Amino acid sequence: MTRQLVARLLHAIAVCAVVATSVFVLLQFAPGDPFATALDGADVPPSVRAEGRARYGFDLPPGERFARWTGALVRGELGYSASRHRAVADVVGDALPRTLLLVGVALVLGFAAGVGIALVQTRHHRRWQDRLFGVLTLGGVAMPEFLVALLAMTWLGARWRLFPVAGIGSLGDAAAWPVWERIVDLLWHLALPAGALALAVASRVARHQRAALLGVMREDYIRTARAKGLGEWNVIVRHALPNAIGPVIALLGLALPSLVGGAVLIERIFGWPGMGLTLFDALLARDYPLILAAVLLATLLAVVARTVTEAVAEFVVPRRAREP
Amino acid sequence: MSALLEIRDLVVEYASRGGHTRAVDAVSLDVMHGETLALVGESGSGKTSLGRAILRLVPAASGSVRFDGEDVLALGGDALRHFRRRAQVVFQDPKASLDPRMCVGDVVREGIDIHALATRQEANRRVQRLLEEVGLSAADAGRFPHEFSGGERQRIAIARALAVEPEFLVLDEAVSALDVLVRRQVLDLLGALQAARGLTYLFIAHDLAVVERIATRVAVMQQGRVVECAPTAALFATPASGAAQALLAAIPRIPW
Amino acid sequence: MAANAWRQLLDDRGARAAIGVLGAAVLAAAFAPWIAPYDPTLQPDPVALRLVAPSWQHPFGTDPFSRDVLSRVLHGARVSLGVATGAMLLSVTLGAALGALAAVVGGWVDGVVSGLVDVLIAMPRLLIVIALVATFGTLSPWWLIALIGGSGWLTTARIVRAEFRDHLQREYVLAARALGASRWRIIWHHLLPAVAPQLAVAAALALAAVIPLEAALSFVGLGIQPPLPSWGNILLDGTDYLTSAWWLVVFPVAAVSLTVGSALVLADRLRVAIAGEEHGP
Amino acid sequence: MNPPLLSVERLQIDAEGARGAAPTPILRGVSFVVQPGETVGVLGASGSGKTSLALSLLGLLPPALTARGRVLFEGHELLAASRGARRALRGRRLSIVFQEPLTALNPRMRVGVQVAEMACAHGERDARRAMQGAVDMLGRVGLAEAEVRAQRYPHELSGGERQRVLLAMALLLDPALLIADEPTSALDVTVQAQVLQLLHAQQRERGMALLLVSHDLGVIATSCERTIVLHDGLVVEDVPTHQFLSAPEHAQARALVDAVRPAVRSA
Repeated sequence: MTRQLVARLLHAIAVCAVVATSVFVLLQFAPGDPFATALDGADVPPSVRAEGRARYGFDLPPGERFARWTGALVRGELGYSASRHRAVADVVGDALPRTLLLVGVALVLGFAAGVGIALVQTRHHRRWQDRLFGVLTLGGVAMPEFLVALLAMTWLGARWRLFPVAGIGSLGDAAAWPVWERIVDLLWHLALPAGALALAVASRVARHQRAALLGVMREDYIRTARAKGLGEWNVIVRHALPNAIGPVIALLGLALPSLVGGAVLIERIFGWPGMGLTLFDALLARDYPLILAAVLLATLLAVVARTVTEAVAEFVVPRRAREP
Repeated sequence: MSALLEIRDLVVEYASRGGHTRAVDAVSLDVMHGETLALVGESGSGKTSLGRAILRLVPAASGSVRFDGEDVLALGGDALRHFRRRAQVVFQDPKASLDPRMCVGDVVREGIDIHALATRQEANRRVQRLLEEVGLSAADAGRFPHEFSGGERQRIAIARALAVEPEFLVLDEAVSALDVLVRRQVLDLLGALQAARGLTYLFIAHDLAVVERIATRVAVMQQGRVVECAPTAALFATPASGAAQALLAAIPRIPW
Repeated sequence: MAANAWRQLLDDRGARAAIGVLGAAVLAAAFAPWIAPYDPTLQPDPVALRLVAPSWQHPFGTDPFSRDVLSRVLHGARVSLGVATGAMLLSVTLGAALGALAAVVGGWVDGVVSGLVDVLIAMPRLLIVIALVATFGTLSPWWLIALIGGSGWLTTARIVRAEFRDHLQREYVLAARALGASRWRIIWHHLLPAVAPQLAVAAALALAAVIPLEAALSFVGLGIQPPLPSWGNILLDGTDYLTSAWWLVVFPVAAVSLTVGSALVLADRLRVAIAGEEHGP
Repeated sequence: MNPPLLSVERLQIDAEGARGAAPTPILRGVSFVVQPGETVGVLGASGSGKTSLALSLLGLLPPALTARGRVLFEGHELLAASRGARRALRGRRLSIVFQEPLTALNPRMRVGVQVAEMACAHGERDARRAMQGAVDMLGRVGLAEAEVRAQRYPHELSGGERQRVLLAMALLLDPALLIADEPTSALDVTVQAQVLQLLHAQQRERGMALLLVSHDLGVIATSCERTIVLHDGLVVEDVPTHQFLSAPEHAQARALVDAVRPAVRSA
């Protein structure tokens, strides 16, 4: 168990190292730097730009900058964001929890709903319930998250005004509100972005879970369970689900990177001030330390989440028989 | 009678969690020209691994295998290809051992093509002759394996092995998956082929009852080792090892 | 028996519908210049014909620049599906080659390929592509194909490697080896035909992954650049008019969803057909 | 004579044809009876429909197969009974042991729990008592250290032990009829004999009827009072076993006997 844990940790570190290095190297080839774009206007004298470059180390050779940057990274320093005029760590510290909230809520809701749908579909295999959910979940996977988000924003938000279309909180002096009102306000703003993301998760989970369940339902031990006189729901929930859920959890781990990608777009669409929005702003401003930090953290998030799901899958799924 | 195949201290190991598992543990055996040596043991006793190691289908860890005096384990390139012509195999599951995407004619012809044994037309004629020899019809060449019954598929697998005109056949549980009646027919076919072509068989089985009628000698394997090797009648009359006794006792005694 | 999988696929109503939709999309893309009622970049009257709702003249309405949306969606199919198909072919070919190499050669080659897959698959693809495009500035469609395709070979490589390894263990491959067949012969005559249906599944899945990727990139302004239309940038034009001009969102969304959904259905049904063949008589 | 325990009348099983094709018959009108406490062997080659026969008695046929005819068991018409009624009989009055003990057990559930579940499915509310009953039963079918083994997962047991677990499960509620579908075919030959002996010991002890389905003439001939030979979806022989062995009537039955006779005589 410890050996596996160490292996996973090493793997996560390897992923992050590869990502960090490649992003850094690629940025070296990129045209322009913050001082070409961030300090806009022709009236900024070249000497000011040069001074800025010197202050932030942009005049150093790439190798040394990389060494400095990784050194700082190892010490936990992410650098200074020129576009936000704040430490990168602070910017990230604000944004990351919001992204975690968005992705976490979507993941939990989506997973629970997906498994539930799949159970109903399995119980009523080939009947109308199965077909109905089959069509719905197909729609859910066929429509990319950001398209769902756009449609939801158009109708639920802009047309019918049921939910706010942007931001994380209502205007006003939020600090003065009672706690529960702030929470309700947050959830109200969370509804559309998290809902759009959860829909995508639920559809994917439901389709995979249904396929896995139906596969397991053909196994001999399901026949044994039925031969005991167990009811069909009992057979499905007690015997089929534990054998079918492991692969789905593992698969969810594999799908997480794309979920993070979807979350980035959704944040942009709904103006949810998380890591995705931060990344887009940073890209526009060519704010390298922030870009690096955002990409690295998003990757880290995906890797951590994947490691966790794999561990969970391993836990849920005790050793299977290995005999020939 | 001289030995066609001499196995000395052969060891086959598989990597497993935390080290190696010895599937075959220092086995020494001779297979004589023209005989049928039965190799019998429970599942996991290493008999299949032994059969595959002889044919170089799995690597041997140590020991030696001599085929007609040649060191099989050292063969490479053309010499190995030539050895493959002379020693062939028929597997247990005729469904798994035939490529489902190839028609029967192509299956049987593959060996002829690989070793360039005949021109295209001659090869077709040979395939037809082979199919007839194993009790199928020449017209079956265009059909696919799934259109045949288990026994017929096993006949196809035998025809494929015979196509390269081998001297030695490893029959790896070749009749175990077949029903009693079909098994009997395939065994009869194997006997006839042996007589007609002077073949030598290594007949692998998990059940003593199957080998009684066709084996010259029987070797009993247990946990990777050969624990007993004796002429068939002697082994059935006076089994020396515990493994052989247990296998004999397991043959159902039908109250005729 | 492989023929069975294809036949079973064509027997399936869902699969036929999916093939029909994809075929129609490809035809529409191929013949867009002849089908489309207008020039997709023509701006006849940016004042009078701005944001006209769907009508007989403009079945999908017009956009903020008075361009005909139907014509843009049709021409967009050319670009979107072209990029998607190119990227799909690239990623499937690359994945099949690397997966096969890893399985057949084994040893350190397998270690390198599997390790690479393990590391890369943990990365958010969209994010990396966005970051790359953003740093390099906008890319030509060819570079987009290279970038999207080059980042998508992982799944195919995994599938092909696993299938090859499985089939290498099977008795029919052992029998071929016992006959003296060379590696190449086994790969060409036995393994590739065996994994062909799986490759088709991988291709359909790759297509389903790549279409939204291109749409997403264009939607955030980093993919196909105007005035060249793509499904993603038609959406982008529509985001500012969500409440007033629904047709700018609905038609490109429908186009993306229908093609992606069809590709997914196709992959699904193909998988069922393969499974049925493995379990069947 | 008492009414038979099980009476199968003109049982037909059809496999659904692919896309509008005519259904393929698997059983074409099979009739036989089983008396209380009797041991009956059903002998057939693979593909003769013997497993479908066994499954249809419990109402466990896969959806692609449909059964017609009458199956009377202790006064119930099984094919016409409601799902609930059939479920109440399954395991309690009518049990089955399957061929492949590894796949027939849930790999992620301790074997003791799997046995105890049989009691729970039929009204036992006290989980502790159900578990105790399961452990007792495992001991009675000869599983050494039953208390400990009950906590194991299936893959931690040997093939013979797993088959004993399945047997314990099937016998737990003292059924009137046990159907054994190739109970020994997946086992090593030396273990086969032990499991067969156990099966018969339990049968005698309980006065239970046994329907032993097998392709192996040896298995049936050594243990059954009566032998039914299935061929091509029909019963071609239904006679006492000694009569079947000495004077098989149907050509197929004769061929089966001839195929094994010489080998066994010299053994």
